Amino acid sequence: METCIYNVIAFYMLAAVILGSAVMIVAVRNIVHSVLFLAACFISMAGIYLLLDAVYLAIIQVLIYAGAVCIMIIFGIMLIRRADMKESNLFNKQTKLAAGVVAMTLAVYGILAGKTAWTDVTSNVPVPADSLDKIGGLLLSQYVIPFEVAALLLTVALIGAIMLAREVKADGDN
Amino acid sequence: MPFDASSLSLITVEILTAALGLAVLVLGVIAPGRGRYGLAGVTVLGLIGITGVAISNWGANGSLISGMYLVDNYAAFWKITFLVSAALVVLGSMRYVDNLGSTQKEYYGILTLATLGMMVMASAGDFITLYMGLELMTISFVILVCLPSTNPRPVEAGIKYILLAGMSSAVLLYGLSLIYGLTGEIKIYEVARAVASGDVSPALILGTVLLVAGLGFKISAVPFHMWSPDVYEGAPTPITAFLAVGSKAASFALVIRIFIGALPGIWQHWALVVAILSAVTIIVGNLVAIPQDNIKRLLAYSSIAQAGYIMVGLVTATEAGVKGIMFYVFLYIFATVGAFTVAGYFYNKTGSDKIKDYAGLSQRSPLMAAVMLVSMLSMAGIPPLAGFVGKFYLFSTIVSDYLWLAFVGLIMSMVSVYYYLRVALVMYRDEPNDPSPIKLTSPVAITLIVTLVATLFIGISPGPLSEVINSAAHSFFIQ
Amino acid sequence: MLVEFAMHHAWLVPLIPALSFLIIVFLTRPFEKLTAFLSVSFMAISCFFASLAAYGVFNNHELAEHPLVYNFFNWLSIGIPGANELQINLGVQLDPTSAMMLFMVSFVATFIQLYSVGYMKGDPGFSTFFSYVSLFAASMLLLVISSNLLEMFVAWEGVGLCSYLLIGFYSHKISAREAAKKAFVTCRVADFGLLLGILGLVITFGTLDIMELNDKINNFKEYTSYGTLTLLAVLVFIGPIAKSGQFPLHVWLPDAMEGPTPVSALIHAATMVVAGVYLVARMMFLFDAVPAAMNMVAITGGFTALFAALIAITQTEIKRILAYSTVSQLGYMMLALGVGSLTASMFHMWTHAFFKALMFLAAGSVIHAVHTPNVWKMGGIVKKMPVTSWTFVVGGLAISGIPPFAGFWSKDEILVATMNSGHYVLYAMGAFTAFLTAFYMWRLIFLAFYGKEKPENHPHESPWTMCVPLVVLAVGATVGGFFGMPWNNMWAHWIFFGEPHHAGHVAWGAMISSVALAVAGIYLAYRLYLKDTEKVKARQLAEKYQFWYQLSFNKFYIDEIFLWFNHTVVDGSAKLMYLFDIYVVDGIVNGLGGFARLTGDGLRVLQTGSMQNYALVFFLGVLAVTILMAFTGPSAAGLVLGGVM
Amino acid sequence: MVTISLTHYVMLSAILFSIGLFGVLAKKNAVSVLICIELMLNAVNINFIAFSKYITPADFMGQIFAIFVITVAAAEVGVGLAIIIAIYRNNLPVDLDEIDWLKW
Amino acid sequence: MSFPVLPVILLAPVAAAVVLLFIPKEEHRLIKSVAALGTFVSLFLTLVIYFNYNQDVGGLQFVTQRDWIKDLGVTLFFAVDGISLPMVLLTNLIGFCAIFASWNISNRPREFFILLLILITGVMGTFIAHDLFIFLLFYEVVVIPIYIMVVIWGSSKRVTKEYAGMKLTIYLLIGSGFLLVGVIALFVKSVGVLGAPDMSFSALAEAGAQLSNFDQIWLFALMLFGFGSLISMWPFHSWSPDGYAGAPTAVSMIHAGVLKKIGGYGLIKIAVVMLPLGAQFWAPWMAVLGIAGVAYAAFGALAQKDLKYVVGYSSVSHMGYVIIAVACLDVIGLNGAVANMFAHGIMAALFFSMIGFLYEKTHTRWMPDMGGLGRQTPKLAAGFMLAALASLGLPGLVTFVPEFTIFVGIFSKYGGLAVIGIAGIIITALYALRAGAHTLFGPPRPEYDHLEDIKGPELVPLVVLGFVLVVGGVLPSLLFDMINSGVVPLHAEISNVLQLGGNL
Repeated sequence: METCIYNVIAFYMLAAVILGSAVMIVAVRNIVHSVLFLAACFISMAGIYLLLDAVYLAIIQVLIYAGAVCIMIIFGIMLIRRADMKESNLFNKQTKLAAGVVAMTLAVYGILAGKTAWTDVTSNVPVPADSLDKIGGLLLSQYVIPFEVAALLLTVALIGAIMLAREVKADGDN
Repeated sequence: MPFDASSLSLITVEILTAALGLAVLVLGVIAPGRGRYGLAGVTVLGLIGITGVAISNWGANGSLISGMYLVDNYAAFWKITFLVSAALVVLGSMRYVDNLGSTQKEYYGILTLATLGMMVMASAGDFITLYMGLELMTISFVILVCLPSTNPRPVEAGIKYILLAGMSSAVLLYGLSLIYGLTGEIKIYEVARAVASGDVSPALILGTVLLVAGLGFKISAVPFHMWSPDVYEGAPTPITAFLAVGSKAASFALVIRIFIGALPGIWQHWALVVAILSAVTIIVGNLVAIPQDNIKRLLAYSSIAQAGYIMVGLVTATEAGVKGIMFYVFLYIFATVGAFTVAGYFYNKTGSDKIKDYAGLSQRSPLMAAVMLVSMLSMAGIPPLAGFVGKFYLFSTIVSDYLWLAFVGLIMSMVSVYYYLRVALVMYRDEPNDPSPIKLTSPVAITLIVTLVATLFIGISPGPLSEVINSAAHSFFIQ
Repeated sequence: MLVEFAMHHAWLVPLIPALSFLIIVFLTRPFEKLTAFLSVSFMAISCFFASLAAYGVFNNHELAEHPLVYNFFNWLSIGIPGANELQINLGVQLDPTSAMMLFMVSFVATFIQLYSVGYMKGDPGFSTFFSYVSLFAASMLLLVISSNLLEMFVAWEGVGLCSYLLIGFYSHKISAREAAKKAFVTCRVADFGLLLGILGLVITFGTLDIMELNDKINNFKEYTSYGTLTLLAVLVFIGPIAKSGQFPLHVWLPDAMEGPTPVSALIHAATMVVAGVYLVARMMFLFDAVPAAMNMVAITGGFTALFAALIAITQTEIKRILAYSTVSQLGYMMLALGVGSLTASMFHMWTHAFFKALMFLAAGSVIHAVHTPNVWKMGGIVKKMPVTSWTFVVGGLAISGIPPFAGFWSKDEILVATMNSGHYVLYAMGAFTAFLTAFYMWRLIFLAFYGKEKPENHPHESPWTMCVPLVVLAVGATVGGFFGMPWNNMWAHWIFFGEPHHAGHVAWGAMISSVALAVAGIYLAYRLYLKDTEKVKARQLAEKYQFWYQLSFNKFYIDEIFLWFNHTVVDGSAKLMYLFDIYVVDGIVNGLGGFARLTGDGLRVLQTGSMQNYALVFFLGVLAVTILMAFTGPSAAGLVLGGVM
Repeated sequence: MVTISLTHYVMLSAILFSIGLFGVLAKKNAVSVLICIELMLNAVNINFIAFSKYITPADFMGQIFAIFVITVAAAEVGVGLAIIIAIYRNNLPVDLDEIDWLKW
Repeated sequence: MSFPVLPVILLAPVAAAVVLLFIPKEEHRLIKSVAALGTFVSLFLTLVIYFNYNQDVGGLQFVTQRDWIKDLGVTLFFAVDGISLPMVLLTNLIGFCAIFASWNISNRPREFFILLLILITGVMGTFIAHDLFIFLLFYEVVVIPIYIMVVIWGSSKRVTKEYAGMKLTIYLLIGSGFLLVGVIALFVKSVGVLGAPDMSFSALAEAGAQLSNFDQIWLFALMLFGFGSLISMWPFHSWSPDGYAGAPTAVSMIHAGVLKKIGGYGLIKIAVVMLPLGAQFWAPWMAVLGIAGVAYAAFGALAQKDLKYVVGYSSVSHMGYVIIAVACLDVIGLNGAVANMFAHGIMAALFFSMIGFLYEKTHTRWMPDMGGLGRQTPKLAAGFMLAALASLGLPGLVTFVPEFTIFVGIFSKYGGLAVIGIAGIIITALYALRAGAHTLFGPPRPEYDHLEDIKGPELVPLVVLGFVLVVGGVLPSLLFDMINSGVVPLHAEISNVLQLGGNL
């Protein structure tokens, strides 16, 4: 366990940023601002992964989430071309009710998760250094079936997205 | 350990399905304008071929990659069920898809890949493969639900489905992560060992709850069922059929794998919860179906009620329970596909889903009316049809210690006869407003006859089917 | 030898009319001539057999002690032989009483059928009439010879059915339909009591065979207590109360006059109504063992006699007067049985059959001729219809008890028996009824047959087929009495219960007083109705005792009471039950259905359509499941609670 | 709190999950709901990686699971946006409250 | 007999139904004759086995048995014994007459007769099957054809025919729902007791007897609810008057004539034999409910104005006698119960067929505006009168002796109740005669003058059922010896369990 103080400070700072930006995503009224906060949140999460010695994942997090996903959402928003972005991200009718439910859920989960004595299950074997090629090897040996399924999943998602979003030509050649 | 080629033979069925899916996608692009009808033919033949392959290597038990992917009789049975239902749905919906317009090219491809997703779910040995199969199926269904994207109804159903599915998969993942966190394992049978040995920590309770919620969403158990009536009504009818049949069956395969496979250790915790959920599902499913006037919505609620009956098999977590579930799902498939094909074809011809427009169907097309009646009564559990035997198996598992559930189940299934008979009343008694007979195209006729014969045959002589399922259920428990 | 055959095959007697019924119904329905001939001839054959059997029984005396009993058909056997087993087989029991009844019924029935050939000529339902009458004869004869209480009950109901069909014969008249229904239902009410009695007997004594019952009841101590035996006796007696028109349940008999007159003659005078008396006679040993029941029989009999006579004196229709007189004579017979003298009762039944049948047939001819039953509209018929009138007068003499005629001997026997048995009050009632009988009978005769003719009706003598039976019955009415004259009382030797009647001792006092009463009655009738032609005196008397006159004329309002009871209590509670059924029981069922539909609608509205509501419900579900799982699992509760604290 | 233990990460992930959940339940705009679902999935990722570090450091089960979750999340966003565009093109309102034709 | 006679009897009507499928819709006469032929074959064969069933051996005869579902221990077990053979005969008799009673059905006769034949087979199946699963199969297969027939060919007088059909169906199904729970529970417990799963009556009876007293009581309660609702026991009778009034003649004939008897038959052969201690516990309750049914329905019938309702309520009242007879649990009582079921079946069928013809001719069943038909249609009047007299239990007709036997049976065990029951015969006489008299006697109405009497095929119900009515009344031993041979061994089985007091 990192005993030195820097990690502790780093964790708390990153946690603060993550939670702050998450709250801002929900709270802010303009959809574009919330996407920006989303990007911020993803990046700080990458930091957390570094703390947890998941180097490869941190890189992927930044690349895919912060990069691709946020940009894609921005494109989506632009395509929809709402007149004024100001009022684009409002709360709906059941906000108070939702807040209540979420608070209760959080309370229950907090208690249940908190109560569990995680510590005694923890083993303190250090994480092997060369995680990148180890993960790569595992992906193609141990987890080959999920890997292939993921590939198919992405293909389907790709084709589906195109099918749904493309401009229907006037004549519609059916 | 590295992936050895010899055991490749175990997953031939999956590979073939993937190949078929991709081939159909490619063909769709290459084939000239009119050639598109061939696609349906190719898909159906492909599916039937793969079913043959699946049946042929029935006995080949074994597990790939040290438990990551279990190919046992249990999974084989489920794969055959998915392939049969996929073939029936495609066969029954050929004409329906024609007027879906240009998107028809990718329809069959994605549908086949959805079937692949189900198969992966059925024989997944660990949480990751399980999740990937689930997501592949869900995403492909989301896309299929939104066809034809020019019509607002399916799209509305699509948005609802994807957002709720996304949320439920997040919940499911959270549960999986907690269980992984507690046990340090992601292979189902190792988790079972860990849970059995370790004591019950609150996080495990939380994890189980989240699993119940995530999977409850998929099999449309009551508190989590809200999405299914809207999506069933919005989606195009063949897809609704496939949703009600394929997705629900696959989710049950998964539910058995997780609850009876991974969490038998804490059986006494979740047994009563599942019993109560199943009772509530049966009651709500049947009661809300009574005032419905749209045939697809009525069938949606009745399929929720059927999910309630199937959950009864989970309660005792014994081999008899698993057998009951598999038996009931198998006959449920034929009944639902039959009913939805009739609804789909009727929509195709008359463009309406309202029950009152079904007036005098028995005179316009006796076969459609007969199939609709037989399927509905089988769901209600009227004897000569399969439903009765299925319910007998299911309720005989829980009669000894959850008697109240047996009462709820049986009384509610008799109440369900009320709204089924109301449809029969309209079909048989009223005079049709336009008496022109509805001519059935051959593929639809074949589907209807297959479902009719299957429901009657299983009802009258359930012997052979129950033998097969016995061996399948038995293989589930030996690992 | 033929006699032996007749005695040992007595079941042929009822079988022959039954055969004629079947033949008529299925074969000879359309040919009236053939039906009439067939029915009368079959009846004659069965009467011949009956007389042979009666003669056979009459000859050997020991039959009175232990009658000839044999079974001819095993009707029913249920249960484990030995254990609680119900064994019923149809049998014949021939003893003097049943032999006498056998002969009397078949004899009267034959002549009445002959009479009705003429009477019913031209009626569309001619062959149906004859089929009903032969069915009636068959069931009556079966009742007479039956050795088993259940067999008797079956015949009893069969007779009831035939009386229903025959009373309701003119079915196009609403009054006939109502009378028939009234007759059947009243008998049915009584059969309820009889059935209870039979059931009680079969359960306490295990058998329904009359002979076996006789032995078992003689030492009934080991089977049941005295109380239950009285109850059984009373229950059995309820049956005859309706069948023989005793006091409370006599209401149907006068209305039964709606049927054709031969029916009234055959059924409501000679045979059916007597069945009740016959049953009590048959079960004499049961009543004998229970003095309380005997007294009840006697009192009912006496009271009915007086009661009916009081009503008869004011009636205006000829058939109603005769009907009430029948009720009164039946009261006499029951009285005789009540005081323990089987001989007197049977003798009176024998004589009554003749003269009452005669009078009914004669009345029938009169109505046939004059087309109105009202006595006041008739007059001076004796000139135009000599045979009918004279035979009627003979009947009148017999019934009012003028010495040479049959009625005198049998009524006298009864009065003597009542006197000997010490029931003085009943004797007084009996005597006064004798006076009233004479009065109303001769009132009828003077009004109908004598006095001046009414111009509008021109009676004519009825054809020979109707006159011959009248003459034969008249002869019977006169000669019938000689069997039982106190001097050489052949009848007493023949039919008796307990020790034979000590012949030879003649109670002159009772005889003379009864003749005097009869003559006084006739004289009063003469004074009131023949002498002063305008009947002024009669009308004055009627106004003076207006209240009593109305009371008697309206039959003491018993009918109205029954109608009221039937209408309000029975129909009222029926409507109440039906409404209860519709609104409560059905209400609950429909309520449940409605409730299910209501909840269905309620839950349906929850489906608001907005995706986020679904998500909200989803997570509420998750919360509920968490709580459910946390608190219902076996060990989890402690864990979580522990955790939370 | 001297050292960072597993409980902190679980707490962090739970809070993030709840914020994401609140966003899903409360936001009117479909895109923001999509974003919040992404948040929930990321919360799960934190959980996985934390468990992978603390509980099974030897083999990267958690991390591999996280990788797959990321791929699925990406696919989901893609399809989600496509559907939102399809909704827009069918000139249905993008606000989730108004999309309620399919009901009862 | 090696030749499998029972399956032939069972499947003859189905074969006829299949043949009907291929006959064009217009051939009304051909359709009816094929249907009649189908039922005649099974009637003839039933008579054959009725007369060479040797009664001294008793027990199950003409057995055909084949394995059906191994893991539930279900065998296709067709056999007949002293109690079920009369019921099969009753079914065939009424089935045969029902075909002729609906001779002038005009709209869609083909579907009508196909459904009717399926109905007859279903009902017959319950009496032949000696395996609980197959019994349940046939028990519920009957419900849907009845619904469709009521809904299409029914008549809506006081309540619409849809309501009547739906009420009939749902009521009986919920009853059978409870029964199903009871049966499953019994089956599961019997597997525990016997070891191997076996669904045949004898095996389940053996297992049932060994169940604990408490189990037997609540299991019997469930079965009582199921069978009670079918035999229209008092609180669960409200479906039967509406159901019969709504149903077409043939359906109400078969329903009142036979379907109700499945309830009674099931009560005796299944509930009482398999759960004797339960039966002993519930017997007083059944007696009270039975008698309540008798009095209640008799009064109900009295208040009716519609002929079909009168017969509907009267059938509830007669079934009340059966229930109290079963509640005596002794030989005479059970004998009386089975015999009364047979007798009432014949009577109800004749009554409904006559009312059916009357309705076809005068288009009304409302008593106040009928009258004087005796003259215009004598044969119909004779049949009607015969049925009315039979319903009031006139000696000499088949209904008297069973009723008398029941009275003997119940009088010894439930004295007080029996008196009310026997008082019922007065009320029955009242409403039966009122029904008979109001329609047949009284002044003939001019508007009915044109009616022609029933002739040709329409006479068959009157002749056949009338013959059985009279012969059964005059020679009751024909019926009772057969029933006795069935009841005595059954009673022996129950009594030795009751003596043992069952092992708690």
